[in-house]
Amino acid sequence: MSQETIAQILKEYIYQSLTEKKRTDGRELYEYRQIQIEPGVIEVAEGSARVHLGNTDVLAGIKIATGEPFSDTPDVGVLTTNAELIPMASPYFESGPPNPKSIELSRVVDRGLREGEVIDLKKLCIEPGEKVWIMFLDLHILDYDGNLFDAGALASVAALASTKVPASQYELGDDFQLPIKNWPVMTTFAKIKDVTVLDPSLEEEKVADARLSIYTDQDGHVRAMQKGLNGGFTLDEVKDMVKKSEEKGKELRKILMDAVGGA
Amino acid sequence: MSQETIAQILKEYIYQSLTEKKRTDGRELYEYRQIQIEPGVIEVAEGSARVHLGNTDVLAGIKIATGEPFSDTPDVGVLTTNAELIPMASPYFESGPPNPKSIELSRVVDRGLREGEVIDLKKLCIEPGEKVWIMFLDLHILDYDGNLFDAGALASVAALASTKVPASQYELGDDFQLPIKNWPVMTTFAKIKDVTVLDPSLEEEKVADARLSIYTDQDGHVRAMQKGLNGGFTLDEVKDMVKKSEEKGKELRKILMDAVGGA
Amino acid sequence: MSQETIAQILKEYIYQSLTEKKRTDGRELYEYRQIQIEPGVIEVAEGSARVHLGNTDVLAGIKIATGEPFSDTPDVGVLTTNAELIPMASPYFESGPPNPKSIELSRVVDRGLREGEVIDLKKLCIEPGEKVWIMFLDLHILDYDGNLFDAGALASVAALASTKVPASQYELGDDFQLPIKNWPVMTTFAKIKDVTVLDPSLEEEKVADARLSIYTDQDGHVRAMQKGLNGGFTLDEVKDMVKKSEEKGKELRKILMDAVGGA
Amino acid sequence: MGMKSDIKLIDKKGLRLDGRKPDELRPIKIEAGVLKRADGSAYLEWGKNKVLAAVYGPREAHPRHLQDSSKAIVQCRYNMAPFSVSDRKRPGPDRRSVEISKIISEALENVVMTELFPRSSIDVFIEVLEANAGTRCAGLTAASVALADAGVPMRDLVVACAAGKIEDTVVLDLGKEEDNFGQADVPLAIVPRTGELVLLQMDGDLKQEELFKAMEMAMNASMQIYEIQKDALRRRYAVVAEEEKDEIDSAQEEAKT
Amino acid sequence: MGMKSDIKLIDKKGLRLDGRKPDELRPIKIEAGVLKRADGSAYLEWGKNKVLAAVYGPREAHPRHLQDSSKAIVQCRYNMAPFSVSDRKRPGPDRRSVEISKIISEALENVVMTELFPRSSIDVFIEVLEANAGTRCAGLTAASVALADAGVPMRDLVVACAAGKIEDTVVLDLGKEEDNFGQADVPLAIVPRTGELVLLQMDGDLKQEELFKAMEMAMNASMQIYEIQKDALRRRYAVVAEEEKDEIDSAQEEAKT
Amino acid sequence: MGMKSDIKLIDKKGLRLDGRKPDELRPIKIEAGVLKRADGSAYLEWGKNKVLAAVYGPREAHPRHLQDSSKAIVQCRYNMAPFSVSDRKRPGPDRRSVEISKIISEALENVVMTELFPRSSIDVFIEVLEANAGTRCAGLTAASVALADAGVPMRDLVVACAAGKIEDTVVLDLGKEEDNFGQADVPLAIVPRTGELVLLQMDGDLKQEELFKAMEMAMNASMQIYEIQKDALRRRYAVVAEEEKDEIDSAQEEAKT
Repeated sequence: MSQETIAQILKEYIYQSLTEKKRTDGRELYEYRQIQIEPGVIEVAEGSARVHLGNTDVLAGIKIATGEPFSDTPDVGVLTTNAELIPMASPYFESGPPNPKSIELSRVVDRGLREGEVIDLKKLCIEPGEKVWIMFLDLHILDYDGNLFDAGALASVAALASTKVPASQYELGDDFQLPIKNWPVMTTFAKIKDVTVLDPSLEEEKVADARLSIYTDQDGHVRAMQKGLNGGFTLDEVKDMVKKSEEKGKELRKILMDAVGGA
Repeated sequence: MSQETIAQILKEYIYQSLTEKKRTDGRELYEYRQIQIEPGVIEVAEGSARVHLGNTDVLAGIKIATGEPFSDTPDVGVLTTNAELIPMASPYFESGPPNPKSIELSRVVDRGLREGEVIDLKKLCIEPGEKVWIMFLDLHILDYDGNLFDAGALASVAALASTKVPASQYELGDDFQLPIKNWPVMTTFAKIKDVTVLDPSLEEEKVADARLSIYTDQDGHVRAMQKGLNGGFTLDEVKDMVKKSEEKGKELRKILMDAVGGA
Repeated sequence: MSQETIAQILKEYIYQSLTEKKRTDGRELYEYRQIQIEPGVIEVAEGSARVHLGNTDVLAGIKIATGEPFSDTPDVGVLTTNAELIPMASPYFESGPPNPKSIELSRVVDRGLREGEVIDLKKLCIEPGEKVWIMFLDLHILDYDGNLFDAGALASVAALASTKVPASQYELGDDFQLPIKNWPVMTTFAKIKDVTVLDPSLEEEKVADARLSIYTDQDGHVRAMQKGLNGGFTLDEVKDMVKKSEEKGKELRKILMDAVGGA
Repeated sequence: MGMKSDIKLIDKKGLRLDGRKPDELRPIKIEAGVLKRADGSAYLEWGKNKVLAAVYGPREAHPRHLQDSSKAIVQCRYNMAPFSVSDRKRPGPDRRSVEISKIISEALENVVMTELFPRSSIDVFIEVLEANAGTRCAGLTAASVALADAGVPMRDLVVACAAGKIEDTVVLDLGKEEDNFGQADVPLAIVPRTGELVLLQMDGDLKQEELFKAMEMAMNASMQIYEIQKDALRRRYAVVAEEEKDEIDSAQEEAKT
Repeated sequence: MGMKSDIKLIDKKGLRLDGRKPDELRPIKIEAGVLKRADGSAYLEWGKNKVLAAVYGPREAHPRHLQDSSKAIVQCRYNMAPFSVSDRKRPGPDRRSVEISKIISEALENVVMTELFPRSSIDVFIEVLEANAGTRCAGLTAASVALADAGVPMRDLVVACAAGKIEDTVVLDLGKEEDNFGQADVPLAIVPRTGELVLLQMDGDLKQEELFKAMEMAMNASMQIYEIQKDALRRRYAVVAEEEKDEIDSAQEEAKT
Repeated sequence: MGMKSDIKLIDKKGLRLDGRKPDELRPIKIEAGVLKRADGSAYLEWGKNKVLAAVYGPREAHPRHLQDSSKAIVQCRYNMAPFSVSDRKRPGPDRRSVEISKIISEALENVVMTELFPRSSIDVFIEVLEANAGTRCAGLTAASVALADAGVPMRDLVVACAAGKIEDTVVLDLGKEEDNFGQADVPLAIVPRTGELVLLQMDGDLKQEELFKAMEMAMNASMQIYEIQKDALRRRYAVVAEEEKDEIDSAQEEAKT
């Protein structure tokens, strides 16, 4: 059988189950896989967190240095997000410079952190126009079993929440905890034929027609969205997912804040 | 029929016509295609010009910033020329870093601008050794129907002639028109078997044995030359083309100066 | 016959000879090919040396500039080693950025220069934390007939010993000879089945199971080592080679110092 | 989004910096068939945005390992000319353009009948010649006209438009200052016949109702843009038909003599 | 090697900064089978070093010109996570990691029965998550456990360990400060069954006897580490066997009903 | 061209900085067959320029898509060693060397009988070891000797030389200061047998008569250089013949015993 035929059979099988509201791993349509968040796993990093979302395994690490601010925002710190889909994580990931998939991941995760104002970057200015704190957030994907978006966003916020700014090392006063302002979380839905599910597994991603990722904050505001794949959504489907994302976001946020001891 | 056989037949056909002093598009041997020059087409650029040479379509844009001069020329501005053979323009152009063809194009165009002293770069010094105006000239090839050299040179000079230096934006006095010193133009000849033609079309380029590009200034001086392809020229052929380039250069220069309102 | 079969036959042939203590080019097991060292061959370079090791031909050139020291070693000069396996030297070398083979070569040569303290880098500090002499050592491999390690190390030390620091050009006093502190030399052994030979030729390298390069100084101390290839060495074999490297290193060092007029 | 400024983006009359009403589009012009070499092309001006789109294909997908034995792949390359923005952009793809190329490719794949052309590639090149907020919508809108001009079989055109929020008001089609200093931007693209969303992004800060309002506003405006697309194609077909008629005429003319 | 410092690396009692004796290893923990997607994997902590190794293959070597018609190739990619060191490391290979990848590949090739898998590649990925001196030894030691976990046929495991010289004393397994301010480092790897050295590097300044002593010290310690490797694999097989037993049980259970 | 300076490039006697007359070449030395591994090679000194050229092929063109089924391709790589110039040059091709590689490839293709070797590549490597104005002419001149040394069938050699203008005088073969501070440079290459120009560049400012005079001067000098090329090849053949004779002698010697 050709690859395409196998994919088609898999798709039919998964879809058939979904019409009976069953997922191949036994989950409800809008149920997350088991989530495990370990902040502070990398001692040498200023912040870090490892997140297991089912078998998906993501490690976020944060390094901090001082540097010049951007000329158009002279009084705010800098946060740079990068994601590496290292070949360890999947037989389909290759070594080399970031590809469209990893660039989209890092940009979407970054967009939610930025628009969701997870950190008050103004508090990371050392001397306006001259020197600010620069944070490098690196997402290292260790095991890929679907839904890197939500896992990556969780790991990123958890890592930021565990971060100590190494001020004393630069003789800029005492080290201090990175001030977390908001707790944005991302919820990702996949549409398989006409059924949408939350937190798609790799198997589900493979047969999905469309994907929608929604970043919400603790007030239920939407802070970032990204649709993917070549399928379409109706407006009503989007509205429905946005509403679900607020509710599911609350659950995720609780798990996240419990793990990092958030306010 | 193989590609080579087709090329051979096309070559024979074009050559046969040429021996009867006819070109496949009806032109004389030393006749340019229709030339259209539109300066100032890109508002956000400090200078720009779009040139149609028959169906060849080239857009030159100029951006200006301040920066450090080169250490061996501390009191002159900097002009940098780059050409992109974007895949939009031809099925044979590929994305990616500049290849030998685009590098040769940009370097030959640049050589004529530089040696032809189109601009008095000394007038673009702000503070000797410290700060000068830096001009980025980018050639964007939109549609490729042969003779990018002449089209690129025309677009470059036209764009420079339409350029306003944004001095006020840098609090360095009033904006001012870029001072054009000379009006070099390039004329390119192709040799097909033993016949030479001016302004080769793509079809003619494909079967040409040798190519010669000659930059002349308004005094008839030669400022730059570049021979291409693996065919050879006799000294007499070169002398003949150099003389023709002076005469044809005058025609081109008139069209150019009319279009940009040159002195 | 397949490539593998030919290699196997070559290996058997070479091995058979070795068991009779003969090498295909008539050398003893622990005998170097003819060594020729010409320092100062490139006038425009601050230092240079060309080394022939049999037919292996290596050119080392040194360029010197001033620059900032590394932040963790503010009072020492900088030595950077690079090796280019240019396609001129072998049908198996390709153009392009450094590959694992050339990176290993430059790093191993560099390690011995650094650990062997060939230069007293402290004497190359101009102003602590601000300005030091920066030396670029480039190994250009011209002809490849095996054992680039030893040839590269010899050429590097010879080039350094022939180097004049161009202080006057920077208005920093008189030019001065680069102060050589130690004379480390590298000796490379190859193991073919269970016989080890010194200074493997290309033919021997092709069939070798394991390689060991040992850098010794004039006191017989070991300063750097690198094992290569997938074969193994016993501890006794290593001990034996280390001892031989001291003795052979002395011979090499004499040739080197005679060639450069070393102390 | 969200840079601070003292600029008043909406005046007392409820009009925007460029005089537009909240639900008013900037002027849009489209011309199809503007390039000779490409199989299809379109030039689009949208406010001060100037965008060129070209299509090559279906042609053999290259390199080979990209080929799909069951369908064509749609490969879009969104690129900004170095002189298209205030500070010169270095040539070549940056992370932003890679992301935009990806989502535009996905949106176009929705309507192209890729199943007709196994192992092929349909290559879409979008060149932003001048950028002034909204280039991804402009580029996608132009690209689908270029696809039609190339004669690539499609289920429908794709139309793109954005809406957003400035000074707590939901408005259509953000301009440059509105994009810099506004509160949210929602670019989307629809397939008019089915109403399905094939591209959807958002960044900023929106309550759910605001988001839904913005989406509806952009979707409605898309139907206006759809008419401009179709008009451009109609004009293009008229020209082509005219040329063909001329050719037939002159052939007949010749036959007479 | 050899940066100057006032730090006393060995105290009066002959103990090192972290309290170790000269011939004492840092604590080592290995867990096999920690990743789902890879064919084999291992997680290793060695002092403060944290290393993950994964194995894919034997699979078709790619690109094709790398294929060897007589045997499999072993391709190792040693990589440091950007956050694994004091100053952030830019992603992607640097010259150091290219060299380490090369010598680890060569060492592993010694034990893998490559002749069984012509035209194939056995890909070994080593990710250094946290680095604290000795990552190449940690990575190679983890990689050979991951190979065994993947069921790749091997003649033996490879075990790596380093010894060196600090304050004129030969010591085992240098820690970070010892590496920075010490006099020599000798990382090596052996195949325990044959005792052969398959990786050997050295930098610094050693008399011959010191070098030989350091090598013997590291080789002896390797035998301890070999036990930790085997123990990790034993635990892994127990888990796998348990899982398989469960599956059989439940299958039988099902059969009954 | 055209940097300003107070240096007097021509003295009262009409002699140049290095004592040459206007139409005098710098000293040129060529040796063929200097490398073992390459199929053909040549070392050339031209004033202070030191250039090495090597040829491999005809061999299978690689990668495959470069192959031409009707003829061989000639691929030249002109490269400057990092230490060959005053300020160290970063390794790898820059824009200048890419352009020079292209025009040298085209010039050599004129004389190589490429039609004899379809699908092949003839690879020419030029390494500038020391640069002192005129390296493209030196490289091309050396390359054609290396091609002959490799036994590549050619219609003729290619010879390159430059002329230019300094202090309003047309002179042959510009030196470094003349290149920096002069008014024009015209590098060219001819095929001596036909007199055809296969490489021709110019930059600076020349009246037509000056240009023609410079070209004639360089073309005449090329004929002198042609003799030096042929002499190098003659010496090379003598050595080869000698070696072969020795082999035959010793074979006969052996046969006798």
